[in-house]
Amino acid sequence: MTRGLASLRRINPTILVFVVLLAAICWMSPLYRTPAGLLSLLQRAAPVVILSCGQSFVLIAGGFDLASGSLITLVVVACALITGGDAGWTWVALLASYGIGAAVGVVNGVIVARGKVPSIIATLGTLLSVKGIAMMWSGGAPGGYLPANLRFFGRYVWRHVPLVGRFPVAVVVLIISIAIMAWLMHGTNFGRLLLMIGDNPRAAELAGAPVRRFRMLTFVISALASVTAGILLGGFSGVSVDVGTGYELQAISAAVIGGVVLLGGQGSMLGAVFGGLTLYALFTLLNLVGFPEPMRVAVQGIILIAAAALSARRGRRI
Amino acid sequence: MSGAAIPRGGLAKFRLPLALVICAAVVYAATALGTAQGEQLSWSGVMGLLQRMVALGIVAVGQTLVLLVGSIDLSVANLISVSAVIASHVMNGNTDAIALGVLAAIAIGILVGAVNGVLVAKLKVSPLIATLGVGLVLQGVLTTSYETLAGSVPASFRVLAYGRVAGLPLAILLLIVVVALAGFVLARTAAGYRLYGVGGNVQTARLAGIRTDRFIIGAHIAASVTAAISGLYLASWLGAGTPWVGRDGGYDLDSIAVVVIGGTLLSGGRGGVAGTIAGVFVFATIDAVFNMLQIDPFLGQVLRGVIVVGAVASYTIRTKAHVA
Amino acid sequence: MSSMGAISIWTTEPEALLTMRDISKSFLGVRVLSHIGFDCRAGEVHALCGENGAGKSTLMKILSGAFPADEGTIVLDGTVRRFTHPSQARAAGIGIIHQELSLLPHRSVAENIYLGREPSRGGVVDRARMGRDARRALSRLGSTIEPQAQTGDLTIAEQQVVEIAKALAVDARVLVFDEPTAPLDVVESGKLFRVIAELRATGVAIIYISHRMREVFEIADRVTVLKDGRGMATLTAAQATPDAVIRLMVGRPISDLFPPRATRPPGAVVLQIQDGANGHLAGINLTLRAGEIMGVAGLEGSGKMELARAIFGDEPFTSGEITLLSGAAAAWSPREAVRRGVAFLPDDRKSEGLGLRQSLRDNALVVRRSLSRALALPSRGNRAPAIFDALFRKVEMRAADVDAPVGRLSGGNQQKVIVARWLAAEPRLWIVAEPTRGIDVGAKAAIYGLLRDYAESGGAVLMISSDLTEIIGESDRIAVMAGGRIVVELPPGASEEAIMAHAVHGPQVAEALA
Amino acid sequence: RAQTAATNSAAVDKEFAYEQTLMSAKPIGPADKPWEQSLSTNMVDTAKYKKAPPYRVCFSNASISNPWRVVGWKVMQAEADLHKSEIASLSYADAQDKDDKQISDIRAFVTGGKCDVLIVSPHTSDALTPVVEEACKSLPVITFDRNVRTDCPVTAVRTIGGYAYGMAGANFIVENMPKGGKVLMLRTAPGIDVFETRSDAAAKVFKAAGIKPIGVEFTGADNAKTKAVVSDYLSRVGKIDAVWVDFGAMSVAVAEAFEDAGQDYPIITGEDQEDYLQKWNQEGFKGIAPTYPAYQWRTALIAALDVLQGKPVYGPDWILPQPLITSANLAQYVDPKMPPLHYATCGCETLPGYPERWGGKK
Ligand SMILES: Nc1ncnc2c1ncn2[C@@H]1O[C@H](COP(=O)(O)OP(=O)(O)OP(=O)(O)O)[C@@H](O)[C@H]1O
Ligand SMILES: Nc1ncnc2c1ncn2[C@@H]1O[C@H](COP(=O)(O)OP(=O)(O)OP(=O)(O)O)[C@@H](O)[C@H]1O
Ligand SMILES: [Mg+2]
Ligand SMILES: [Mg+2]
Repeated sequence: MTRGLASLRRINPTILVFVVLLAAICWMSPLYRTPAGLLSLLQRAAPVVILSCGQSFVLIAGGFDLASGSLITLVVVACALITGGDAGWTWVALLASYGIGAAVGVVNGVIVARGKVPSIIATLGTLLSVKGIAMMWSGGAPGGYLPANLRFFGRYVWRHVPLVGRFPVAVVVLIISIAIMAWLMHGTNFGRLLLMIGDNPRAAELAGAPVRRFRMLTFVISALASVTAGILLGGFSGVSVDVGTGYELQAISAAVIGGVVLLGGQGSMLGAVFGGLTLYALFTLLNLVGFPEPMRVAVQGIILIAAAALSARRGRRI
Repeated sequence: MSGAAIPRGGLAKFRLPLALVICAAVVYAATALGTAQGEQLSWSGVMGLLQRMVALGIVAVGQTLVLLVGSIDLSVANLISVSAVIASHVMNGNTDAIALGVLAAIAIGILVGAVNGVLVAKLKVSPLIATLGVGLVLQGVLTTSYETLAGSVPASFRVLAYGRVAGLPLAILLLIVVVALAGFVLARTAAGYRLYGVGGNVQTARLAGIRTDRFIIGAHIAASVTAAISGLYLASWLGAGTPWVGRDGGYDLDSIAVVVIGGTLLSGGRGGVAGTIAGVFVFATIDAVFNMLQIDPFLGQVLRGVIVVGAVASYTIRTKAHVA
Repeated sequence: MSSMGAISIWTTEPEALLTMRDISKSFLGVRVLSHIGFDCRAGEVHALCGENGAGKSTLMKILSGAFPADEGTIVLDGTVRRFTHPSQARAAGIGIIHQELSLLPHRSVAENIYLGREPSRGGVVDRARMGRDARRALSRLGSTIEPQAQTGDLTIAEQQVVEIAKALAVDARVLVFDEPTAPLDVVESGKLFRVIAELRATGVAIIYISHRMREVFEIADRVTVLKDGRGMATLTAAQATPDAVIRLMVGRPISDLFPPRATRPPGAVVLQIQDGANGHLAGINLTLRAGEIMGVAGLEGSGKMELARAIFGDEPFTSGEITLLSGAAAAWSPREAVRRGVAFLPDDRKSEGLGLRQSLRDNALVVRRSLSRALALPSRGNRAPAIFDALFRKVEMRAADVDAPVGRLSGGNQQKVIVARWLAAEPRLWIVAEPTRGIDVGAKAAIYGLLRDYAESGGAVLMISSDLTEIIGESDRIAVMAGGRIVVELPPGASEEAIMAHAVHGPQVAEALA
Repeated sequence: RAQTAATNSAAVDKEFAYEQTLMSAKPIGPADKPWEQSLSTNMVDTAKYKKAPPYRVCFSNASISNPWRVVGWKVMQAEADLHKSEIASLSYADAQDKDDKQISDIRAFVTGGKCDVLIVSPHTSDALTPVVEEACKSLPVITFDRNVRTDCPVTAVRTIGGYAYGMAGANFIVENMPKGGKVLMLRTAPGIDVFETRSDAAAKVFKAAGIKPIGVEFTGADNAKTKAVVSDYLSRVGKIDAVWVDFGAMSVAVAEAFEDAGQDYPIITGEDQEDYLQKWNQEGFKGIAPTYPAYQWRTALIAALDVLQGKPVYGPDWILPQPLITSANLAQYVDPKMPPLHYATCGCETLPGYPERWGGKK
């Protein structure tokens, strides 16, 4: 009986919050009461959710990745410059983007794991540098459009799909990304060891875990997630120089709302996913009720604190 | 029970800050001479360089205190804006209202610091999230109400930023006072010793009979007050507060970066204001040197990132422990 | 809560300085102390005994104000006290040395000793006085640790001395020692006992907790035994025979703490070191064969922990030759060592052994996971529960919930989780550092048995320990270290005096003695 | 970034009327060089600044953190290339959107004594006022884009203003929208002076026409957010007839939101950013582009050189014309060879390095 209660308590409260928010959204707007409407919500939430999952790897292993927003900008700029609107170059641009992402992740990882620079500072540095590189490369204003087949992932919606009507491509990308990351976190030794590493890196090291390599990999995963989010965002909204601005804090916020504990050792992909969804649903709801924009920022702040206070209460029951 | 570890020399604490300052100063001087801008080494050139430190320096001192106690404050940037806006609103060009404006700004600082502190110490909210959240709330409230809060500081208040005493800008004196005060408290008083204790290990400090929450809250209040002072200084320097002055200035992440560059541990319990001020000096010289060398601003941004990482890595790379 | 009513019911015995009555405490709904009572007189050494997790530390934490009791009263000097903060207990004259080290590594020794009550004038610390007083407090313990030294640079034993000095610097009327000697060697322990004797003579009430039974019988005037959060009995020194105490603690007598020595002759060479040296060690020559348990004794600072870390690759040898299972072991790291079949039981289990927030399961599986492919998950499937059952039965672990965080376990059970972790990896060479530090007598016997079984099944054990009893009782050979060198190798059953002579006097004198 | 929003409504009305007349006024100056034109006829004498070339020009810039400023900075550099013989150096300081850094930058220029003239593009008007006054004491100063609250600069280069910008789009909507149509107003962020005046003007026009916008939303000029907001409105109200934006960077995202919803384009106002002009040209929806011309970056440098040569310049305000792009003259501005974030009123077509310098294809 106590076990039953315990597992009930273990249900992530974020899911409940999300369900409540979603109910409110559906109540406010008829659009979201249809499957197509919900899917379009998912489409727009996809970048934040993917970022939140990627960020959670870093957070769970005890670090932070502040460079993800800049990396999104760099990816969009890179895609625009490489393709120059030419659909033939799309695959090259995609490959290059993931290459750039991997490189940024490795740099972050090496600075943190080998250089032992605290990740807040290390990724603050890469945030500046990556953004600077994006600006230098584009001269401050990227030339060129994103070709339609590149924007396909973030923008295209299949119409006349049985049962749901419209089905955004981004949702498929989202599901695949979540599946991969959830498997990495919960279905592999790698993911299980990350929790131990985040909790006590020294103990993990003395138990033979490749602490530095795994920590480095978390930054690579986060960076690759940022690239994916960048491709979706660029696809959804086109080229601009500040696409990624602020996404790093959104990703961290989403993860925290989902119960991932800063400084490591605790968290799950389920939480990260619902944290991202909750954050986006909140934005949508505030949009719908016509809450004045600046106050939405304030509400986001309050929600964030409340979520963290709640998970602190739960966490204290060690 | 024998054994003796190497005692810490009294000056060892200052070795890192001193090295940073000397390096930065040499680079500055070399650039000035190398680009034939020797005037930048004149008294007013150097004072101009030092004045670049004031706004960031004051708030970084407060950030040092919260980092030492094992917390962090991301709300300072928005609080700087709030303080600057409130001060110029209350003063509204009126010399008689200066005292009131200063008081209002400091009072808001105390209030915000107390909220941060209570969230962190009592509600156990992760300090990053707590102060990020409070910062967002401040930003939202400020932007919403900015139009009703317009105002400007009177000319007499601008003396704070532009006035001089015996050739030394008042603003630099203000920075010196803040640094000296914090340095004295940390290095000489029981409160300072306990602050290090709380930052080093809360449980240890508590078991040693220290009221730990009071120190955490106190450090947050101190940090917020320095942010408020920084806001006042900026209001004086700029003539009026704007709701973006803090955020655009990047005082949140910059203040953390300079503290860490100055050798204070992010996890708390070790460091001090001497290092912080050295870090601020490094940042000020970066700006000045990039200007002198006419570095492309985007390249400057890249280099700034590299310098931040490189400066911290130069002394963390030899440590054996894992960091996160 | 019930304290006010309790005054009239419980009249304190006249000679008791401190009385704890009817103390109960639960964590997360689990009751760990249930109506415990005991008293302590001025000038008495009162020992608390009990298995790991019996509740000794919890009881003392309540006494020292670290957390409040759910029920019960503390009567000090005839007044009922209720402490909600350690500062109150301290003000009432209660000093404590906690079981876990609680020092600030980045602060100086003096700053640690006076943390929270720095001598100051108008808020400004009198640093000169602090340094002087710290030096005096340390020298009282026979220590020459420099008050200005950075605490993190000290050895664990030195830190423990600082910890003791920290407690002694309070003018305490009741002084609690929660396993003070765990990281200390015999010489240092002896110095501590002299201080305790002095304190007792001046009328301080001393509560003493230790799993080293010999110490308890040596210094205690009375012994109170706890079991599963209940008080079993309080015995006078005369009543407290080892058998009686152990029977109360464990519920059964423990006839032989140590299993019989190796029955078979040692097998193939597992580890061979020739002229191994690094910053802490010099001229290390050592051969270890399958089936052997080699004990390494030495005072703190003798290099015995450094030897363990060098072999495990944590701070590898920088010169010399090290051969493990007939392969050279150069450019060695812990991961490499683990891969090659070396296990390591660290001496500081909290900071180097466990992820306290992770479950028992995850902590026990960490080595297997480290050794398996990163993208596989070997603990999946039907075998998993069986593995745990087998492992935890082997280490006599009674904890039920393998999904509970390991931080909730008592120290002894935590140690068993680490042991289980390595058993699961089936290592060839096992380096164990202080394997029974802070572990109760029942669990000790279990761990000794485990190590011997492991050796008998063909493993090799290098056992580093400050506990001479276990060195003598468990080892097949004994290496004694001093000054970063192995000064002598002694046969099994060597006397404590012989070991100490080499450990204390170092190579030259020991040879002269021989 | 901003002066405090004008609160005095009589003053607002006056400025509104003034800008309205300026929009239809004919500028003086060469017709093919709008950057040398002016709507103010007043000249200032600069004989006292006259110097022999070559000149050391110093430029304190608020930042180059958005495409408009990037385009403008390239325009200024290209203009400088035209005057290689007169300009010894163009020293640049970028304040990265920090007022306090810009103050220090200006002071360093003044202290350094290596400037013959100082051009300032202030980040915040109030904040930069005292330091500009300080600088005026030692050398001639030109401001442009935003200005400062002092008369001491030799001239302040500016365009007509935010009211003119805001009313142009709103007037177009009023004239072209079917009666009873629904207007959505999209704004960048509150509290920023130039955006405030634009939306004040539009709101005034709508009010006069009896139109009540269905909503006013802030999007932070973020494309993703703009699209989401517009989509949400479409789902809520079904059909929207016109979208007014205070900043043209959002316009294409607005158009895409309609595309993605499978609806016809409404009237979409924009700016002279190429992506909008190209989309407008391609899709043929009803559009209009008030501008904030980037050619003022040329004007500032031209004014600086004029001052050093002792030529009189328009002042104390040099009011540049503010072209309005309509479907009638769209062809003159749209250029598919230019990148999407280029600004068509750069006045850079004849400058060295065009179009590659601005990322365009030959
Ligand atoms: N039993 C306990 N174990 C661990 N931590 C505790 C315990 N009791 C309280 N704490 C935490 O330790 C922190 C210190 O609180 P405590 O009451 O000891 O002193 P304080 O709050 O600093 O004093 P004050 O509130 O009077 O300023 C609190 O945040 C509290 O949540
Ligand atoms: N903070 C805590 N939260 C939850 N459970 C706890 C906590 N502290 C102790 N316990 C539990 O209380 C029980 C008593 O622990 P305690 O540390 O008092 O034992 P002990 O007798 O000191 O054991 P040892 O000899 O190993 O030190 C154990 O079962 C332990 O798991
Ligand atoms: Mg309290
Ligand atoms: Mg204990």
